[in-house]
Amino acid sequence: MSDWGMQKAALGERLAAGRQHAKGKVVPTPSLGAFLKAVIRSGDRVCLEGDNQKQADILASALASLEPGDVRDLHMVQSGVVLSAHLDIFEKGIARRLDFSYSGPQSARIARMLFGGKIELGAVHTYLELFARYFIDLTPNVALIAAVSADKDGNLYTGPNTEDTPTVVEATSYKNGVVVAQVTEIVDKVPRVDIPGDLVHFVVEANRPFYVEPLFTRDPAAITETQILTAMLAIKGIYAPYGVRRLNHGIGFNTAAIELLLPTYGEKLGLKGKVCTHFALNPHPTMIPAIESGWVEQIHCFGSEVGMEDYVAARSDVFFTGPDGSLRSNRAFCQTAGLYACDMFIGSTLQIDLEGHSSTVTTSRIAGFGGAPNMGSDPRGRRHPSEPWLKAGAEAAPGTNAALRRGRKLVVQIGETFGERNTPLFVERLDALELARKLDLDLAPVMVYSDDVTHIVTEEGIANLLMCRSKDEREQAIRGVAGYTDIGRARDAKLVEQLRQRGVIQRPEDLGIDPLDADRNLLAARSIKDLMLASGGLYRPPSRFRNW
Amino acid sequence: MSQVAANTVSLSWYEASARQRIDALVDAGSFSEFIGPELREISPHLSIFDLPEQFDDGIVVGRGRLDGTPVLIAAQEGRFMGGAFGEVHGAKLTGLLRAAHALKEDVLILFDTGGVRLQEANAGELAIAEIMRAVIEARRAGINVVGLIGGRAGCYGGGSLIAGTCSRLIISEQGRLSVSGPEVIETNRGIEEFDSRDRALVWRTMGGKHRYLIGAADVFVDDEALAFRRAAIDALKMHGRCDVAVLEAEQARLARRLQRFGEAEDAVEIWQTLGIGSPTDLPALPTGAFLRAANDRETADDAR
Amino acid sequence: MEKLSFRLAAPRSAGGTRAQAIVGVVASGNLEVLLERSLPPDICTIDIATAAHGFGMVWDAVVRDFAARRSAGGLRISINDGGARPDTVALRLAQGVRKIEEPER
Amino acid sequence: MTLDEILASLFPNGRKLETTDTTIAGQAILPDGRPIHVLGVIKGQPLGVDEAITLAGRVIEIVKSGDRAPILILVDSASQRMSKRDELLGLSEYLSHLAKALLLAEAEGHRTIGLLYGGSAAGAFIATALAAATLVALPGAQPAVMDLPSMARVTKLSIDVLKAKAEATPVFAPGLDNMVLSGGIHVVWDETAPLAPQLAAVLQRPRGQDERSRLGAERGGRRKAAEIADRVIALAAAAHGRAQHG
Repeated sequence: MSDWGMQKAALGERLAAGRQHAKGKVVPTPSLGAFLKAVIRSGDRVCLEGDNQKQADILASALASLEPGDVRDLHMVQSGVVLSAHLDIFEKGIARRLDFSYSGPQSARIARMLFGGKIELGAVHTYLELFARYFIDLTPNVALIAAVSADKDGNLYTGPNTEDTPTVVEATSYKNGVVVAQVTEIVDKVPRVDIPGDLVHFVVEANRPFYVEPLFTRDPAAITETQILTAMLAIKGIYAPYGVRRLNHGIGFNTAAIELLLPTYGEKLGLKGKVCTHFALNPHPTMIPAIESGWVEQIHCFGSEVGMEDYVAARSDVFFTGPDGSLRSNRAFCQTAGLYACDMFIGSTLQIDLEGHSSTVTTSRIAGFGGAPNMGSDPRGRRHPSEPWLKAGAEAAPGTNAALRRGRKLVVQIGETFGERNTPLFVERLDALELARKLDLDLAPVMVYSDDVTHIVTEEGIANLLMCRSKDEREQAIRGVAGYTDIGRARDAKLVEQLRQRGVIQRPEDLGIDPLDADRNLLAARSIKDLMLASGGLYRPPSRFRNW
Repeated sequence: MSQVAANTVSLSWYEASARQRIDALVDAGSFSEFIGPELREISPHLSIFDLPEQFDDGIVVGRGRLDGTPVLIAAQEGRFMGGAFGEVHGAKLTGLLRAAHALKEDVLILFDTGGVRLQEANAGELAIAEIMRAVIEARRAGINVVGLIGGRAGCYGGGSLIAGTCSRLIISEQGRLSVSGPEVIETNRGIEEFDSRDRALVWRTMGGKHRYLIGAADVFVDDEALAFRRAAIDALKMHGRCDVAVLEAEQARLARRLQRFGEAEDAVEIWQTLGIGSPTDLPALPTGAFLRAANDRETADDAR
Repeated sequence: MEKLSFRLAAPRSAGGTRAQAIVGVVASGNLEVLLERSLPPDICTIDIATAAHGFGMVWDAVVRDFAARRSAGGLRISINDGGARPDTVALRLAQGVRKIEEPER
Repeated sequence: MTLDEILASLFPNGRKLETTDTTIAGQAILPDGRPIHVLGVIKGQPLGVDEAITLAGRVIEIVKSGDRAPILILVDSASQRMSKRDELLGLSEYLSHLAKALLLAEAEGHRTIGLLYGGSAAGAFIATALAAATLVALPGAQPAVMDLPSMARVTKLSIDVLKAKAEATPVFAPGLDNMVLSGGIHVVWDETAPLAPQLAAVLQRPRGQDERSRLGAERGGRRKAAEIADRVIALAAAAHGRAQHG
């Protein structure tokens, strides 16, 4: 007869070993190393919590300071490889295999380590995809997570940065894994229970908050006239005609410009209430003027944003907040919302090729995906109609039966034809292909596939790829907005002009926009200070963004 | 009869270019430039370093009217080489101040500078010295020399020493007035003493609010060209002297500052000593509330 | 610095009466454009000093488009460039023409 | 030359000077029997708020005394003190105040002579030596805006490249010769001869305008400054004239 309780028994052994170094559920910080050695086994699948925002940094350092003689060959399954400790773990041989989603600040080092064979790569995922695999074939044996506070029973309060925690805990704890949380402090009673104590086995009091990166703060002072022009084109040429009310914005200055143009330019176009009413979006500081002027009905957040806590708490009509008043974020739910309940994703990218594939990878950096490919894709499982979705579907397949026609999610890539240091946005061949070749990957890391992208917006105009009827048309539509890049200058001018006549390409003048009107005075806020003042002092920007 | 036509352009001083600032400051259409860009009096030294030149070498000088009154104006362009003083740049301001003395016309200096331009450091340093001397000579002849500080580059290095010779200083929150820049202090003293990337620290140590509170600047205005214009009009109505009595008063004023605040570790302590209720909130206050809170600030009237 | 010079046929001459105009500043990613009305009305010259080397082809395309699309006739244009992107160059050129066409006060 | 040797050579007839770790102050007797005030920043120290206000106080006292005796400013300093405390307290005002006091003294009838005998840089140089009506130097003096290694860091050029460029122009590199060529230093004294007569010669020069840019043009180290300044003056006068008669 089989023993059907082997995992529970093994868990019991680990917990017993862990309790040797704990008082109840509380692990004293000096014992952290010995404790981790006791509960983690070589070859374990370990989820070290951290994404593009919050980080279980104390636990990451503790794990990295173990000796490979004690623990080795771990398989790390985690959203973000962001802290240097995350890679030290591989450098030391404590971990060997990696499945992840995002690597922002470590993108160059992770590439070097992949080339050097220090890391055995499983795959680079989108957030939602990795979360899904936690429940199928990448379930962690141990989860090292981060929260704001805990009580002695292990009930956790995550504050506004709940983010990935419920997902990680759900997958680990209910499948006989060990959950260890670092918290800023242990309290008698937590302000609200984000994670029930039953699911949390151990708690470490860090005596300082976990690290959070203010990734979604864009200083309005850095927005250029060209970015404003692209924002005007997007608002008048896409938001308005499709009536986009439910959407997600990527991070970047182009979308920040859009957010800051809503109360000024958008208002002038009479779009208030007709576009941008519901968002799957982090609390971008650049959203403050639009929220304050009554544009936005509702925002659900993946995570929080540093400095926005008090503002969000004071705007519970717009944001999701708990009984304690603070934001409740949830990355898995928000990613799902971004995929299924939004009609548009708009974001910037680094490279777009002639087919319309786009990528943020360069040959020496692997930045990962985060959530953009999920948001920036057309959900085949969607069944509910909406005006923009149906309209986009009709543009893509005009001659078909409307009742049987799929709608299309609007997936918009926005940017200037030349990026930093005059590097062109448009390329013959994505650097991602070269990277895939060098690393012998089956898939090139493409952020948004060409069959998902519907529009490309640059300062030269908008290319509507839904209306292209052939590969050649698509290429010329892309060349036709590629400005003075090599790709743009090699356009077939006659064909581009024909596409323009058909409305596939729209120039600023076709939309009644004078590029000379793209002025910074159009921005509802021109500095972080303006944002702070617009929030009535509720937004408290991090020091590095201040100039007062 | 001169016609007074107030300009109504609304413009962020911090963001504006030197030329935009002048246009917004003076009576509409009244400005005429001396040695304009069409004369291409560029720096003869930047090409040695293969650096781009600007036709006006980063400073616009000329004559306009402010509320009907003729005034000589110099505006530095903080985005070109950080608004730094080179040979030509500096000589344009020196000439303007000497002209002010000769013609008995007041001067406005729109500072926006990181100090001396290193690629022509000796010429820049001497220009600073010549300008300071020219300011004092003009002031002793009864001329007002008013400094306006609120640009991107701040007013650093030798520029801050010139500002110290002015009869009156107008500053906005964005304005910074300091000899050594944040990076220089960090390099010399270590990041423990001064973290140059901590912008809140930079501003509360060198920024407009702090400078106004300790009496290093006389007027605090919004980051708005019209606010600078109004303050400049008022400043020109004052009659600044520059004699022994004024310097004696300044000596007492600066000695008192050392006595009152010399032990402070941080600006917040100084603001506390000034009797400001919740000093840590001060940086976030909008202008009106700040000016009310600043009621008991140190002043420099007749002591500058 | 790289120096480039263009002498272009201009289908439309610049409006207004101002003798000169200047827009922009020389900074990283930015440029200044000085326009002087000193040429026959069907000619436009553009002299460029740029910090970014090797972009001659791009400049060629930008200034030809400019001369074809905007009213540039009669203008002697001088550019000091701190490595601006082509879109910024095109914008400054357009701003320059608008400025020289402003009525004189 | 050491400071003591300099003082002995300058004032064989007697002097009464007090020195601290950073400053010197007192009086001396000129060969003709008249008194001269002596002030200075010494021992290569930086100039901060405390030193600046002390020196400025001395200068103001001298002016108030009404004796119209000349003032010799001895300079061997570092740059301004680069500290949080000094900037927090408004160092720019203190340095300007010192410079203003010296400029005022000259205007009130005291000859002001700077003697650069060591190093000096940046704000300290401007507030002391360059605020004197006449600046002289001794061989070996080291005026600078910034040292070459720092300059290399800021300009992102190697020190070797900077040195090579410095061969071609006196306009940026530190050093006495360059400052002389630029017109900032009136004359470099002969250290092998007694200094007292050399000082007397400087004191005998007529009082006058700021002639540094003219010297810079004559010596070829700063060819444009004087011409540009003069053109601005002429253009301003013309604009003024048009407004008066227009």
